[in-house]
Amino acid sequence: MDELRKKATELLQSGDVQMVIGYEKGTKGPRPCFISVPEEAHKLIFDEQCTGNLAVYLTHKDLIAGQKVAITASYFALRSILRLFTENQLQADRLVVLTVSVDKQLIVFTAVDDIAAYLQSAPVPKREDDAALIARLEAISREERWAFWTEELSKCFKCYACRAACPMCYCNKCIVEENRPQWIQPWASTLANVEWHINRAMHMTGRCSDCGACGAACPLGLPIHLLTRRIVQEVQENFGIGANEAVQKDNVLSTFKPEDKENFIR
Amino acid sequence: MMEKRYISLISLKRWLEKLNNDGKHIYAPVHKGEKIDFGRISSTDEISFDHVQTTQSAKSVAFPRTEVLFSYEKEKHNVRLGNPASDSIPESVVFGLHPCDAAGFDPLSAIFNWDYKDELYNARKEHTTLVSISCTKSDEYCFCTSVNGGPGNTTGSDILLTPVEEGFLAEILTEKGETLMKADETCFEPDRGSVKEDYLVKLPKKFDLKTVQQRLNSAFESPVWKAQSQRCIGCGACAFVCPTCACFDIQEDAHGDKGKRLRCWDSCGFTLFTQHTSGHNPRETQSQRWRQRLLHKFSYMPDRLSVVGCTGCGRCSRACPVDMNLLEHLISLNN
Amino acid sequence: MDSNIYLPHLMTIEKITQEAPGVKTFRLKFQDGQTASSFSFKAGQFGEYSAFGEGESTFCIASSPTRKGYIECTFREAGKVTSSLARLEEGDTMGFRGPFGNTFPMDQWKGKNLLFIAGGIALPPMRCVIWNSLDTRESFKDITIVYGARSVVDLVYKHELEEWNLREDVRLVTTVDPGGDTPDWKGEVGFVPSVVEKLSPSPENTIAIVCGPPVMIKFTFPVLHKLGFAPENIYTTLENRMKCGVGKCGRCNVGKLYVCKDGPVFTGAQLQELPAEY
Amino acid sequence: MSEFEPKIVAFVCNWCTYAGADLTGTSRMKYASNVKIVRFPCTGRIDFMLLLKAFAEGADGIIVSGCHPNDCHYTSGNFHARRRWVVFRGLLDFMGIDVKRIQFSWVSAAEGAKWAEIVNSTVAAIRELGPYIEYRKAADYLAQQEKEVFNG
Repeated sequence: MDELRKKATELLQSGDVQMVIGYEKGTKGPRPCFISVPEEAHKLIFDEQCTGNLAVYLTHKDLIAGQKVAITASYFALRSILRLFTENQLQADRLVVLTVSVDKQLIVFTAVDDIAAYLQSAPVPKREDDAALIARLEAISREERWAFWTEELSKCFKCYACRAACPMCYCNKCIVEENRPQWIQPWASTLANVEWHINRAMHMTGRCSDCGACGAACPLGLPIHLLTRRIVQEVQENFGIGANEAVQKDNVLSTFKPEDKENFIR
Repeated sequence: MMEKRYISLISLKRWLEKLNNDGKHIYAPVHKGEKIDFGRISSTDEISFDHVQTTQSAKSVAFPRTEVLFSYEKEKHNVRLGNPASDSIPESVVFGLHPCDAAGFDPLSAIFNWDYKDELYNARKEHTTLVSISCTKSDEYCFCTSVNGGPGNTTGSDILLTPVEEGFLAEILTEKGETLMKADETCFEPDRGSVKEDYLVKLPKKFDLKTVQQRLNSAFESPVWKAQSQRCIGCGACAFVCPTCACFDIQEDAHGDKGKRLRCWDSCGFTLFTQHTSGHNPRETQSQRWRQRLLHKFSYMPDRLSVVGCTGCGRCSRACPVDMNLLEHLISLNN
Repeated sequence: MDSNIYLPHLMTIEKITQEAPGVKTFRLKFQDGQTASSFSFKAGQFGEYSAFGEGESTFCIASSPTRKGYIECTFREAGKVTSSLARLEEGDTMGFRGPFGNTFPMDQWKGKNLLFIAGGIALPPMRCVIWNSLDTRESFKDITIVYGARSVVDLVYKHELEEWNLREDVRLVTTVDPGGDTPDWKGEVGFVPSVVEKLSPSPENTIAIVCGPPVMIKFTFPVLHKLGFAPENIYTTLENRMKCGVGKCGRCNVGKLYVCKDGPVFTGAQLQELPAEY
Repeated sequence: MSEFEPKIVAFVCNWCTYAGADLTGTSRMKYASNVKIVRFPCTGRIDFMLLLKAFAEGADGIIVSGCHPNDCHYTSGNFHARRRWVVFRGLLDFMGIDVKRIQFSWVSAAEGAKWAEIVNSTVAAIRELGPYIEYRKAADYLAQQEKEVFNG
């Protein structure tokens, strides 16, 4: 942590970056913070609790305002950053990416490729609760799964915290706000909510870092991140493309292989 | 009107069962996954008594998240309209809400009635009786005492229960409350003379409301908004869990020649909330929208409607995915 | 529900006029006889117009309260609702809620000169006031209308512009943006603020009424100040986004004022006091 | 009670399956009349939302059909569509939406008989599964309002 603060101070002092996006101590856990003077770099923290995906701020135009910034990125945030590079949303010369490895080493990435290499070598943080819930859902009948999801999603009141917390949801106008035609009913009720979450998940195909920020952001505690996680699994199982690979490639759904699976097509 | 009674926990449950059997819809805090939230109960065993705060407020009993304003049917050149009937609204009891939630109906009613009367809201409100429970605990997000409220505040409640020893001190505050009590008055015993204040949580004031309001009156151009809102990601969680937020959208659910016009919750924090068709947006940035949220509650509403748009329930801060702690911001405005 | 404020009046579209590309005027009649006879409004007020199946859109009432028995609205096809309204035909039914909002204080303007300045699709809200003042012509002194649009074809109410042009008791100046003129264009070429500056109307005993897109307002106000118009003698209508029209949905406020309740008519003096949320 | 007649919506591409369905008709082959065909330029254009909308508006079953691999009029539209369906099916199944009610197929312009067979077997399968009330129930927010007043 000291190393991180030292690096942040250095970056700000030298004028190399104008802002550091990191975590500070919040009310109950860490929360995002934005440091623009070296004197405040001591606020920075970075530990296992820092799971929110800070990459979401990199596309906030009012916040970034053309500045060169540094970001302290968790494992999953690194994936999102790679994806944002792939989608031409970031400029390598305007961004310094930092992380702290599991053995508490500060890592400063100098090239986008280094991030990719790091992701390959570093262990993927485990999310055992999610894996257990997915396994439970897979074990029950289809009717029970429908009952589970309609019960959960009936609660959704469409605050769109899931969308707001996602680094990939940087569209100026979301599909749910499109009203000609009105694809997705914008009010909150079970089917309208189901449609919204299917759309959200589908639009994440091959782009999702599997960080779980959508589910963590949900004020009602709905396990909606399992939907995107399931998509990550589908992409891996059917096309053999893992999440680290997918974020670096052309979109999974805009590409194909002639030999893609089609055992369900007659 | 004010009458004090005592009710034991067993009698309380019996009374609620009676209300339930009478056909009233009873909503109370229940466990929903890992969260506690209001839900319609069929048995008193479902009720949670030991939480600090439900995730959502009780406002949806009078201002549901999705509501039919009217229905229409087109036939060639003509249109037939269908007005929602007020007799379709069930008699409801919200049980176990806290004083901050009951107080929240004051600002809501003010918004829906300050000029034009919103009969849809009023009808639902009229069909609802509020049986609140005073607070015996609080958490770091609570600040009712700083916004004219308190853990045993009676504002808005029809009956206020305060946990004392094995039962509750029952303050019957309105005619509605009295009618509800009389559904089975045998459940209620004479007041045992418990001193209410002894049982309430102690919640010191965190800031001075007057000072904050005065600061806000001249703070429109202040750089504080930009600094405070950096973290905000622009979702609607704070608005949707808030007991007083009443912003809404009007939408159309059309199926061929038939359809309904709906009112649904909206939030001043959303980018597109104020955006014109031309693309021009009077509140273009998140800092402008954050400012609107605070000023609306703490400056515009007191000014225009003579009521503060915040009851200190702390839900917005608990619900915020990025820990935009309202109390913290108010304290910093105070200082 | 006895008095559902969200329930529109049913209106029959009596007449449709194509004003300019994408711009139409509807003449509307109340289907309910009782509402038709009890309905009244004043210049400056607006309504919520329904296309059933699509939603509501906000426009000022474009006809004058002096013309009884109908109301008119003029709109440009822009979003979901206006596009669907544009598909309606004469004889079809649409909805109307209103009148909402405050009014131009025309009683206070008696005996004064009126200077109307409008740009593009903002002539309709002003047309209501213009006809109102022309129909009670003796109450006012000089009436001047400056109207500009992007191009000749975009000018709305072309027939009425001709009519006003022929009237002795109205001074009409029309202008189009540079490049928007045609070989036989006889009006001015230039942006509205500069045309006003060139025209240099006297502020003496004069009320200026300005309606237009935000950018036109932004540049016209300083010109009027320079010419010596006091802010309290300048009027405009604000057009913030609205849904309910009745001061509840939370969209249209500018500071603590609701455009739908305290507006849409504001004076320049009021705008100076208000934060720039429009 | 009258027997349940499944409502089937078929989303088909213009170049292969639509022509194939045409051939079924011109060859006077008899097949179930439960299908409403919606024609698209290409299977690549068939947005997954259309399938969900069909269910919400009353379809009991859905057929999605287009050109065989390598026969796409636009070279690769069907390959792209296939990928989308793989992911979509997986997600739907995980959410408990009945993927047995969606039949994907490749039917060329020459396969009139195959089209008849696809329709007949789909109708039979859906008849077996019954009406998709479960899904439509979720669409009725008025019926749910009671429950949802405090879900929302």
